[in-house]
Amino acid sequence: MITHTAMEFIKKKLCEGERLDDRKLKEYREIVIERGVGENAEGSARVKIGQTEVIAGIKMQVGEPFKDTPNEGILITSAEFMPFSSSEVEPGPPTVDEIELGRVIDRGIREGKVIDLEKLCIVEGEKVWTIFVDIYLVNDDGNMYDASSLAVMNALMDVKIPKLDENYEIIEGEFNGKLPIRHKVVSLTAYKVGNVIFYDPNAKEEEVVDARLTAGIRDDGKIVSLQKGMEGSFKYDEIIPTLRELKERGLEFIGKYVQ
Amino acid sequence: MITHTAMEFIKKKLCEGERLDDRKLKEYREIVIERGVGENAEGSARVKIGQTEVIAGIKMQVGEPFKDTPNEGILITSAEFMPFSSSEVEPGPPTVDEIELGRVIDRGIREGKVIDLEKLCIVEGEKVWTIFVDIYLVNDDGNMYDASSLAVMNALMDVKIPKLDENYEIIEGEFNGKLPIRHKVVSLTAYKVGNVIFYDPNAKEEEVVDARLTAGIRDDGKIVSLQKGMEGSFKYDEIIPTLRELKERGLEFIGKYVQ
Amino acid sequence: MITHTAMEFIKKKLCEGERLDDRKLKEYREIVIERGVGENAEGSARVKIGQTEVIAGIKMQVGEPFKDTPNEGILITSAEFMPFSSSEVEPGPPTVDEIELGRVIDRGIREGKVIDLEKLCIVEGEKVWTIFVDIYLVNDDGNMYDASSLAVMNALMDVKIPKLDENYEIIEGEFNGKLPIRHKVVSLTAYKVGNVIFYDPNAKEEEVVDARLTAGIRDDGKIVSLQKGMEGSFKYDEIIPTLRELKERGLEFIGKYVQ
Amino acid sequence: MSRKFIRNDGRKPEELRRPYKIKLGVVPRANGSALVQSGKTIVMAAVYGPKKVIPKHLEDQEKAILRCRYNMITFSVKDRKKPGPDKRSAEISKLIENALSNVVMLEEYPRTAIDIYLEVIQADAGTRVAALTAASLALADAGIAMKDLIPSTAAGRVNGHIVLDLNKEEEDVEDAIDLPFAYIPSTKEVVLLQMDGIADIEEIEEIIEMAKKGCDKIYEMQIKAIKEKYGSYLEE
Amino acid sequence: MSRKFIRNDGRKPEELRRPYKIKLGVVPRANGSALVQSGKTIVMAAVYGPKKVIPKHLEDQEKAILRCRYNMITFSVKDRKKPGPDKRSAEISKLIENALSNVVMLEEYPRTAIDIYLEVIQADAGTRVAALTAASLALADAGIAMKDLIPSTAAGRVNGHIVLDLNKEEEDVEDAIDLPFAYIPSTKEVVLLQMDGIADIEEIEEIIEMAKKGCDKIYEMQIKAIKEKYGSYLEE
Amino acid sequence: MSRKFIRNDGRKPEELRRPYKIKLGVVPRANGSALVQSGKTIVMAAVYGPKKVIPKHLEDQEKAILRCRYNMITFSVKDRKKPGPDKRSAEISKLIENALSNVVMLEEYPRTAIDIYLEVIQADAGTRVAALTAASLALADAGIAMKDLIPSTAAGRVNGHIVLDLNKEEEDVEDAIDLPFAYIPSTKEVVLLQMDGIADIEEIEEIIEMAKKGCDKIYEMQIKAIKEKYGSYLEE
Repeated sequence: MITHTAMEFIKKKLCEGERLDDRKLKEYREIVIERGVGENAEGSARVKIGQTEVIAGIKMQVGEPFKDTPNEGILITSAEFMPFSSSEVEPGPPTVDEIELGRVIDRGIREGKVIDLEKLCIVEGEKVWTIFVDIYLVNDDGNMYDASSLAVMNALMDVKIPKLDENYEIIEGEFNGKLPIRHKVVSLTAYKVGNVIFYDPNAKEEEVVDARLTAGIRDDGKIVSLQKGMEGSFKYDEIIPTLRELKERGLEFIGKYVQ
Repeated sequence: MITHTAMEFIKKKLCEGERLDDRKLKEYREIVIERGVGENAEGSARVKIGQTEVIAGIKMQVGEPFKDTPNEGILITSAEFMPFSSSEVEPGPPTVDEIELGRVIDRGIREGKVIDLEKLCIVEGEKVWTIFVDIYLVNDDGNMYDASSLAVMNALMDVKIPKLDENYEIIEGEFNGKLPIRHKVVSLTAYKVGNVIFYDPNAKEEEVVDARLTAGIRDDGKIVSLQKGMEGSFKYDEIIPTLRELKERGLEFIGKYVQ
Repeated sequence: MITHTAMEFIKKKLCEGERLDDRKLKEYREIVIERGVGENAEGSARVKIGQTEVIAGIKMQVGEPFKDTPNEGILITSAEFMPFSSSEVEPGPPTVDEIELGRVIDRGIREGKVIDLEKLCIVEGEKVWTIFVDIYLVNDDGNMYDASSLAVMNALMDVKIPKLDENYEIIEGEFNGKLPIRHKVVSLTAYKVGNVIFYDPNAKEEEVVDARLTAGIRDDGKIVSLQKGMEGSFKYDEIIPTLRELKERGLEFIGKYVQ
Repeated sequence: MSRKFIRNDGRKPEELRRPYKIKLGVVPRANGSALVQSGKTIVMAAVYGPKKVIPKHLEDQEKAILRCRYNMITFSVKDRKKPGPDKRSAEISKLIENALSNVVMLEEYPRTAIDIYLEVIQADAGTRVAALTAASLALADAGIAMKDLIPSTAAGRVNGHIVLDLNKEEEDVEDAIDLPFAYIPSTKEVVLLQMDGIADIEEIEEIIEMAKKGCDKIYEMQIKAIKEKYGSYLEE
Repeated sequence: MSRKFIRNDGRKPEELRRPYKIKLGVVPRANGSALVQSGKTIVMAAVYGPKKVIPKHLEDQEKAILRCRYNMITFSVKDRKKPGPDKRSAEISKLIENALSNVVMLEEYPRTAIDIYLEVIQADAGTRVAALTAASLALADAGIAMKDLIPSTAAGRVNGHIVLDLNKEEEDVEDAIDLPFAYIPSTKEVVLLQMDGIADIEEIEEIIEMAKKGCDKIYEMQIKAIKEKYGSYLEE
Repeated sequence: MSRKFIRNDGRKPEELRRPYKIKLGVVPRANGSALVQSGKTIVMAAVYGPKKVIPKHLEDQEKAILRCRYNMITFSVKDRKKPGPDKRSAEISKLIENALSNVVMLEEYPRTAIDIYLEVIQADAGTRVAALTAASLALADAGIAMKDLIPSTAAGRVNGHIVLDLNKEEEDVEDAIDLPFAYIPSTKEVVLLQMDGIADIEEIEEIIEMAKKGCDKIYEMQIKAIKEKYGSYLEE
């Protein structure tokens, strides 16, 4: 939490196109990606954007399919803010902010048909792979949506599928190839304060943001999910230009950070 | 919530045999019954008594029987006060008032052997129908017990049993007759304030009530459940005369409102 | 809860080697053991140490084994402080104090290999006995750990295993022998206040205790579990002498109270 | 209906179960406590209070708040009861609380809470009536001002016979009626009344009468237990 | 894309479902309430407040706190919904709360709470947009000061056609796009925007335009409903 | 017992795992933080406080309240851990809290709370001792007044050999003994002591000695880490 005066100052600066750390409005902080950060996960990745740190891990289990999709694997995405990620977080059941983050990232992956879930069917109607995607916010210095999206996409690409024995039990230490990734998707976010649209706020800047617009961008340039978040609004005429920018940035990020 | 003075006034009036809306002590407000109010329910009904509104819906699912009744369907009744039904309700897990309402209505249906549960066995010991009876209090203007009972009985009579395919999955839009209703039961309630016994209080009158006595009355004149509710008491000698009145009223209501 | 002055007084007395009830520092109050106190449990026992009362009950159910131990029965131990056991207890989900008690007693039984769990396999990989050990603190006058341990060990020895029919359902009132008890274990506790180590505090003495050390002692003189509890500490050099004392006392108690 | 009918446990129709026992002071830490055993049903009750209300906003300026919690221990029943509250125990807790609020002189203890905890140690039918019987004794044992004690028992119909204080085997008979009942002897106020089963009003009349007589016997035992512990306590 | 395309329920692409109904005052106990029906989707909204904040530490000295709770009743959907909140309803509640906070003049009611409860009675797609439409009406019906009403609906793509206000059958079509949308007519501020499905930006542009036109129609109906009940209310 | 015994990962009996790493300041938002890695076990600790106590009634007029929360992330273990607290993590949280309360000078911070969050990032046995080791470092990093640091590790017996700092494979060996241990070097107070497995007292004596020596090594690393970051901090 910062003081009211500090907030007014940051807001004024942003509205004048200036930032605390002298970045340009549309400039990201340094992004560092590291895969394979969890020995016991099937796949994992750490993403740092400036001092914001997110880790994502993928666990795979053999489970039963849903009745209406008997030949498809199951994707379950959750997000948790580690209680030390900022002074505002308390341990406890998922808050609506954690739920929203998990659901927005999930929609990008799911709607963008990132994973060929049919290839994760083991025995039709009986056994399929369940993919647990777990996102942890380790240190919150703003823009956790973009960091989470990059972490999840990298963790998915890091996955080695466990080998199964004849009873469909996992054989420790043996693997059976990678996840059937059909598309890469990143969800990127535009932030609005006053009349200014900018990217990648740090924690202090995020406190003065009115609204955010997150779009899932697929490697073929399609938009696969949208979410206007936070209390404020975007003007009707701002939506499409913002999406064009997000798309361009998304394709750039896929090229740079999801290989 | 009403003021202490208002409560005293209402109580005094009732003890003198008079009511806020000029009804007689044993007179009900207008009762309106409507069936088929939920397209996605197997059966449903809305009951209004004055401004009190209750909706009840029945969902049927194929499930496993209890071990001790392998050839019987299962009945599960719950009641929820919609959080807008009055200013006293808060969203959250079921309160004891919701639990008591659900359990009292359930006992009337269950003990009165309203449904022939054996006819809801599909494969003995393996598959039976589970009947979920859900009661929602929409607007609380008093006497929710009677409204709920009428709503549930009407919803049960509205049920069309879904048809099953050879894998015991429900076939959308095809039906297989009505529920095997053996008896009609209504649970009606006598209210006591001071030395006066009366019926169908509105919300304001209900605030001054000392005790209620709810009886499940079956179409053959049998009493199938009893519940003395609220903090106060009935005199020992009042019980049987009150039951006689409730029975008479119950048979009248079955004739009028449960057809 | 007692006053600060009273606490200082009790502490001073203990540090001088004296106790409220004139016992010696290492002397227990009277211990009374009673088995078979729960008609509907497979085994049960009541233990009183002075005014501290604990009851333990064993329920057995047919369940599925864990995947990694397909031919072993399952042991589940829980402890609950009855809400009337002291003025500090509130009804609600298990507190950390209840959890710790349950887990410490469980470790003594489990690590001491008290029960031959392989003999509780019914059909390998499919059906095994699940043993629920439930500990209830009825009246808390101190030293609940020792009382709980004695109650559980006695309850286990009281068990009559239910007979099963051909469908692996329990036949009421018929039995199939006792639990396969390989060893007897009691968990006993040394308490420390200031520089004094003593045993079996009553509730008032327990309020001034700094730390406790509980050891599971097996009938062959082995130590099978340790737990330093409470905020304070034991000196490094006190540990082994204390364990020797606990072992001696444990073997004595097994002889006297677990037959 | 013949009074010669002998029940599964050898009782006459109008007899309470054997043993029917009352014990006071069974939980030394509590302000008051009691145990009631009826046949194989055993319930303990204990009282804490009057005490400070936490959180404070629940305080009532004019009287004590009465809070009652009925619970069955896991091994009190044949099929292990999962720990923690369920809908049945929530309803029973409320019904017992309602009944007791008719006799406890709450206005004597403004801005306080009185907590009554009821633990079913062994269940063989009739646990709620045993709990209520034990509860008013525990309150008396705690020295809480009361207008009267509340005796409680059930009556019903088993195989066509009207009987008192059904055990589980009787309760499970096809077409049985079970009617838990409690009243305040000094005022004839009925403070607990429920019923399961299919009955004519005439039968209910008979059953209630039977239940009332049972309560009168229990009331005597309650008074005796209090007298034995406190001497002239109730006679002042 | 041909405008001649006829939809599964006989609608034209740019048509709202039939019936599209608005009703005020459907929950007499509440301070304000409204029902919105779009085809088979039915949502009720009701408002309590401005009222005291409990617990007090949630109070805001400068404005009212707005709390929104979206819920589906168990039999609103084909597969019985388990009672109680889930992640989806938590998210939707928050999105609707966010949208409404743009129009409710919260600073008029410092140190109070305004609670908005939304109950989905019947679900056939589009429940969140119906809920938001009903919510602003319920607030108006409660006499809460607002800058404007919020109309809300979805638009999308079904079998290659851009359409308004999808029903469930349309939403379930392979490759469908669904875009829930709400904006404030007087300021053109977009306060709800989500999308599922795979779209080009050009398609999104068309879909948003369609959604906006739908909102304009709904806005007229909202105004009419308020006028019918309150006469000159909105014209001052 | 031969000291020549070589362990599954090539260590000597009295060796800590490799790498054994300590890093301070790993959570920039926190007031203090530390990471401890022992072989494949990785734990992060971070501290917030001293800070206001909410709710206020938990406040202690005379000292700070210390609250500790140990948690394993879902993918820290082979079988995905269900999110949220369980009995094991509740017990460990309490044990670590107990241990720390011996060194944190709580009376320096009356009416405040100090929160310590421990997250197991990767688990390969010995997570509680790594967590405790990290916790006292995070407290020091936060500038909280302390009497001493607490080093913690486990020792035990594997295939008849007394060894330090067991990994999971060792812990899972039939008849293994595992003894988590922590003490305050300056006072020789044992503040964490548990044991699983079947042992003679003589063996326990040997194991505790081994654990103590391991703690002494860790203590040196703790001091070094603090010195590297804060220079003369500990020497004043």
